[in-house]
Amino acid sequence: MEQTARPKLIDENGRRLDGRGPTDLRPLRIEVSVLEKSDGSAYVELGKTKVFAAVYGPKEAHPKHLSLPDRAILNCRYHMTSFSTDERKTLGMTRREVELSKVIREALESVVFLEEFPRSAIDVFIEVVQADGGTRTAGLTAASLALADAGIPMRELIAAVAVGKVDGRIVLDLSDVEDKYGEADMPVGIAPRSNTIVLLQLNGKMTKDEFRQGLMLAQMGIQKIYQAQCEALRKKYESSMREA
Amino acid sequence: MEQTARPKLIDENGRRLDGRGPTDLRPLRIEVSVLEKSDGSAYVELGKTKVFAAVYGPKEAHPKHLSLPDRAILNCRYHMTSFSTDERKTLGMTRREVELSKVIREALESVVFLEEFPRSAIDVFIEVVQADGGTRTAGLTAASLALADAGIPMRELIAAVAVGKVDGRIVLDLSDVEDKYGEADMPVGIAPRSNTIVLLQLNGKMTKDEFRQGLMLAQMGIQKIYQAQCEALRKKYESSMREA
Amino acid sequence: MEQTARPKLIDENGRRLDGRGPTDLRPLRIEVSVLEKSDGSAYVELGKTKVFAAVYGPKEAHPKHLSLPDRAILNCRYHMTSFSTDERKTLGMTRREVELSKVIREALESVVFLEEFPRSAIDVFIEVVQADGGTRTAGLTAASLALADAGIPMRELIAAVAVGKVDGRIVLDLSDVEDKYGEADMPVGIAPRSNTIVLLQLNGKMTKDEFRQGLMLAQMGIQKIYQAQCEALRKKYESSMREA
Amino acid sequence: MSFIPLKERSFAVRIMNDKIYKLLQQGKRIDERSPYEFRKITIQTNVVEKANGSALVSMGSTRILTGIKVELGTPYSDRPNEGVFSVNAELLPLASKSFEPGPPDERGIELARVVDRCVREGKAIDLEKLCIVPGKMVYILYIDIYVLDYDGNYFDPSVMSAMAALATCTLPRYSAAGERLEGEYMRVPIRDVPLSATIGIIKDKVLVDPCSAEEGSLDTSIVIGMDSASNVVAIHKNSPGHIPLHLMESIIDIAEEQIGKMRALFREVVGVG
Amino acid sequence: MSFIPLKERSFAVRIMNDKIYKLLQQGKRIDERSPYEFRKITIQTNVVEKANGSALVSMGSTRILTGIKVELGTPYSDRPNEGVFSVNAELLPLASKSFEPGPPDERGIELARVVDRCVREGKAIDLEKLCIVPGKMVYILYIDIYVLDYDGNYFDPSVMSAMAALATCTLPRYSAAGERLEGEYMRVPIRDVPLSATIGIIKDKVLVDPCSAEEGSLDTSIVIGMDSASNVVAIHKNSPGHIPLHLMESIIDIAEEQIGKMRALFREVVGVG
Amino acid sequence: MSFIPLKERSFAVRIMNDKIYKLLQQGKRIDERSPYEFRKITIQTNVVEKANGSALVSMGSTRILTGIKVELGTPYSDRPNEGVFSVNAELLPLASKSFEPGPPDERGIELARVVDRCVREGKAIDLEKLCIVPGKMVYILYIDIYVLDYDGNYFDPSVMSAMAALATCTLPRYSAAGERLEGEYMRVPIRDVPLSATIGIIKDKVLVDPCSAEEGSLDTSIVIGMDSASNVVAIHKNSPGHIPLHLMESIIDIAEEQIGKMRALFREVVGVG
Repeated sequence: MEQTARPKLIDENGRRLDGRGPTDLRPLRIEVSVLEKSDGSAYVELGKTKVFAAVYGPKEAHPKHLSLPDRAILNCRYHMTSFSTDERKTLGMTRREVELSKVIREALESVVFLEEFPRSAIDVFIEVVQADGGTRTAGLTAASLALADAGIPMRELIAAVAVGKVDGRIVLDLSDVEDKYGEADMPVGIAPRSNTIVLLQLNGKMTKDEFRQGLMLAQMGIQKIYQAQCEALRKKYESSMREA
Repeated sequence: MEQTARPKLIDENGRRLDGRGPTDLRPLRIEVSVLEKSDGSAYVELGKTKVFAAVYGPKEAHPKHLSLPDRAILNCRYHMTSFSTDERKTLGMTRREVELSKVIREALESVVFLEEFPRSAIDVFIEVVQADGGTRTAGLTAASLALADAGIPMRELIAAVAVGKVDGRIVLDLSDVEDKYGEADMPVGIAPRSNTIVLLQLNGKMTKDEFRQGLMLAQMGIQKIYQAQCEALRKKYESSMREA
Repeated sequence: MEQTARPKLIDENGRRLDGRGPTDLRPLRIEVSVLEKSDGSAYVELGKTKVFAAVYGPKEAHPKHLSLPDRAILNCRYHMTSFSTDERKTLGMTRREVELSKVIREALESVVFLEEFPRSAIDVFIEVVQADGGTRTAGLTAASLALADAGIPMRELIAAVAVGKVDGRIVLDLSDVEDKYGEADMPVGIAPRSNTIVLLQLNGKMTKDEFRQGLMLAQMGIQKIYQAQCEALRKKYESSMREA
Repeated sequence: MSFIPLKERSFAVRIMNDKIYKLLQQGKRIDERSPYEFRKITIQTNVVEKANGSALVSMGSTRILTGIKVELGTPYSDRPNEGVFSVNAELLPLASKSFEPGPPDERGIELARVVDRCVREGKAIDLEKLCIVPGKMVYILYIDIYVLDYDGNYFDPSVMSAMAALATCTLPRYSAAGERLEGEYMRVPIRDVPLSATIGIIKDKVLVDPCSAEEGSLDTSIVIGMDSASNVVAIHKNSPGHIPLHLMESIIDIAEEQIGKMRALFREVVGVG
Repeated sequence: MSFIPLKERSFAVRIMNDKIYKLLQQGKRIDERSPYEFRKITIQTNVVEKANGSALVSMGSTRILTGIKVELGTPYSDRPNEGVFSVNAELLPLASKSFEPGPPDERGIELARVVDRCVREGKAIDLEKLCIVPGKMVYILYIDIYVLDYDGNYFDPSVMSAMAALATCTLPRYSAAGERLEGEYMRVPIRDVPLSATIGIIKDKVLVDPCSAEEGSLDTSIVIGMDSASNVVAIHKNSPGHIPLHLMESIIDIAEEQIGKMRALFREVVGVG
Repeated sequence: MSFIPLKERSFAVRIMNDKIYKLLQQGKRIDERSPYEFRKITIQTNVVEKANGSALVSMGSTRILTGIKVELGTPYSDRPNEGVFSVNAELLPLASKSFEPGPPDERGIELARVVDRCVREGKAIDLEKLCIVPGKMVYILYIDIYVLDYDGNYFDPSVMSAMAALATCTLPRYSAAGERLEGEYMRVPIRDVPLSATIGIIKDKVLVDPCSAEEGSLDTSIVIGMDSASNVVAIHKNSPGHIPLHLMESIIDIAEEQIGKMRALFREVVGVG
């Protein structure tokens, strides 16, 4: 890797490198029931970011001494393929993947009715096939759908997106290069019906005012993602209706 | 390590580097009950290849959730000492050792009456003291004897040997240098009484016809090894008779 | 690191590098009940050597198949912070730390009434904050106090110190530089009331006579440490009396 | 240590075994295939832009994603004129409830090594063309295989997916002095396209490409790898059980026929083979 | 894989939850603090002579020891003019019965990464001044954090302890040619002192610096890192549960106020900040 | 973390304990040895041709195989004129039902470190003669010990087997410029042959070389290493329990006597010592 000059990320017309305006999402594709063998699954593509999620359970918790008498445990693994990133990722879990598994698991825990399945386990697996920014939020969006697809009872869905500060502007849905050379990256996961935050992180520097702007922009993006989620679920139920 | 010129492996008279003809086994030595503390053990020496096997069990399976309600589990570890090979082998299990543990375990499973010991475990340990070609087949030969020595009920013994293609000829019982510079190495494990294959691998290139020849040659070699196995068991029972 | 000339460790007046005579201990500080959340704890400072010990238990043994039907198990971990030594210590347990965990655990086992807590576990954690020689003996001294502080019934306390051979002389309480450049290091752990050895190692070369001298010198040092231990416990009980 | 994995042996399983065998005797299978008919194969290449090469191969519901990343490095000292490749495989826990998260277990290692054997012994890559500066600088190809969805037989689609990713893999070019030639790219030099066929055996019957419902009922199974000249380049008996010696020749013949059909399909989609 | 840790949900716990919430409604807490009042903080620096820098920080009964070891190494190829630092954290089993011996679990990794984020994004260190020979030789700072005693909220005292150790850390000096200047030392060049405040949320109530008795009763909690200009430099929601969107602004305001008070204290003891 | 291994404490064991102690009071042992009599020792060298040196040592039914592999490498920077050796030990699961497969546990690590201590502190090897190019190129000796069969006391035969493998180990020769001298070989330069004696203690009684039936009944035990001049070079109390201080001198005397007898035997078979 050579030392790279920091590219100009937003041009004089307010266009980003990929032609988007500051408040545009990248092209979004959402599908559910994409994997045969899992109890529920989903695929989320946001620009070049491509993520699968699969759910197994509720099932017997294993080993038993980790099971809980009053509710299910929720296991979550966020993982990236070795070729998903510019530089080859080492096999095995990086510290970043461990952290993201935790924050995603905690976001999901907030909306699943775990109390309905004492002593059981629900496994959520997220696989990032290509990472071009916003993988944790795409992963959370997909995982929430996979849980719904598996028929796990939930208070509500979660939709998530990253916002950030790039060339001094608050923008929606950072790409990898914007994350790398931008000033701040803020992934946000929201439960839209209750209007509550279930995942929130910030990496970078923002004034309090920029933070407030960013949070508002995230809510806007999340509305769009949430609609796409609902649409994907509706399509699936219609097609399964048709089959029946 | 420098780049080495490929040696001539078979001379104009059809003699191999160690003086053998194409269908000759190396000097073979087989002993059973060679280790004091195990329930059964065996030692197999084939030329410079030297292998111990030991069996513990049937015994309580551990941890319990891996035990099976209707039969014993069979555990198997194929392992090499660090000084068994030309280059020092790293401590810990290599991927090759993991693979060979699996194929040997599966071969042994085929002949042991596991159903007679539900919820139990039988452990098979193979230690390669020196590796000069044919260690997995020598290990399987030794492990099968160690099981018999431990009094574990078996449908029949297993005998195993490698054949291969060297300087264009199909030969029996490859040495390390023949494996390294030859065209193909094919380890074969056979249950001689039922005339069935329990282990079969091929690494290299053979025509279909060469494959057929190789398999026939392996059967021939295996007959000799099987007789030596029976002889070793007979000797042991005679000596234990004499003691009693 | 450059090649270092071996320093002169004892001067013509019999003074050591830090001004001590051969039979002097370094300044000693002992405190008990220093950590809030453990069931018992202690801190030992001997010169620049600084060690914490904490005890949890008796508690349920985990996993259960490691528990013993007739007594408690005692777990022990001797661990050093990465910045405790001159060169940064790697994170994770070194082979040295594994060995010292074992010898300290075995010393402690000798004096704890484990039979009083069948099927339970007692955990002892030793953390070396700074290592300037004699960390295993300081750790054992602290661990023994932490057990007492936790109210675990013991036959008696253990006190420990290292002796060694430096510039041809038998000296008490080796510092790091004396251990590194000296001829021998001998850590000794003694149960003073029964006058028995519970930990003994030697690293280096001593004649039989020097060994005998060293063992006597260790007993002398241990008497002082033992008194400081008793004093620390007395202070703690007095202060808890006063509070009550 | 290798140990027997849990496998259902209930009454229901035995009924399934009987059914599968009876169908086979009539030349039929539970999913309406004939015994020597592999499932529908789809091959998509260049599915991951950040990889130098990639392919997604489905064989029925079994789906394999392979990606290749290229780095530069030094050659092995005993092969100073050759590039290097290494194969890794992960049985993702997304793909089956029988796969666990964590480092590859013996099945993942076995899969990687069988694919490696096919590629290496089948002389798929002209490794000498992957040498940039002899003894100093060569291409290193990391071929990483992920099982995304598992409905039996991950061997054959994995070999195929590795080959499809290799055949479409793009490398940055370097001068003989080891300087990067900006904007110039080359393909991985492919010499042959080895493929594999997995054969299942039940008593005296043989079938190809077992799905997971069938795998539980097989007596045993074996993977056969062949190059384009129908040389056998890899064999790997991959489960416990006996193969009657007299069946081996027909097993090889069946594998040859299957691989021929797969090769035609591969050539059609990928353009080589 | 991340999994839900055991957490008591007994009847006794529910009583505690009620009590804590009722007290909060009256502006009180179980340890007699007010909602926006952190526990007593003590900062000791240079506590480990063998470390280049070290600090022991207590926040109530929670005690954090940070030590820094300095080595020389090569810079990252994309940042040839900058020194390097890495943060590690261990939740020592001495500190709590809920901490296990062994390599850091997800909580230890999370702690290290949150501290790293505060230091890095808060631009605490002038990394260019840690470069000795560009592209060749830079200082590498290993910032290792040990939780010695754990009574809740290890984030804020860890950030503070890392900053105190950094601000008092001593480096051997080198010439521009990379030669050791015997007997010469320099300080780590500090540009800013980012600090953090952990905020707990129960229903519509908010409190700062939860102790461990409170942690079990929180709906959720969040760590906010800020630099000396009150820029937000790190956010990390660190437990399950919901934060009503309308609370976020006041959470940031409360964090700003707390961090301001902590900064005054830090400056008083350490002399910078 | 070190934890108490399972150890039988049944009624049968207590009867055995009594029996062993009563026999000892009469100067006898369960296997008909006298208290200060080690078991039959056999030493075979050069048992593994692919190793540079190797030895198989039996002490009764306990059997230890040591092999040495030699590589070239750089010396430690603080000892630029010395070769390097490292000792590893594995308690193979073949050897005893109490040994598990996997990386060495604390017993394997302890064994390796005790052998290392005897060899290093006993100055067994003239490390300066293992330097080829000062500061640049030295011999590195990997001394790897495998316990093949375990009937108690693996320490003494392991030290002996390491020394026998070292004393018969062959090294390829190099010129002072670091060039391989084809066909020329040299021996590892042996300066001394440290050996060890393991002493078991039951109440006021002492025995040497405990077999595994005795090990379970010992109060404690200790390994003493000595060089040829009867200097103590290593001590390692290796199990829980008390040693009355007044017994220590006689323990050292007994060890000296045993090691003397072992040394005579070693010299007879190996030719040095």
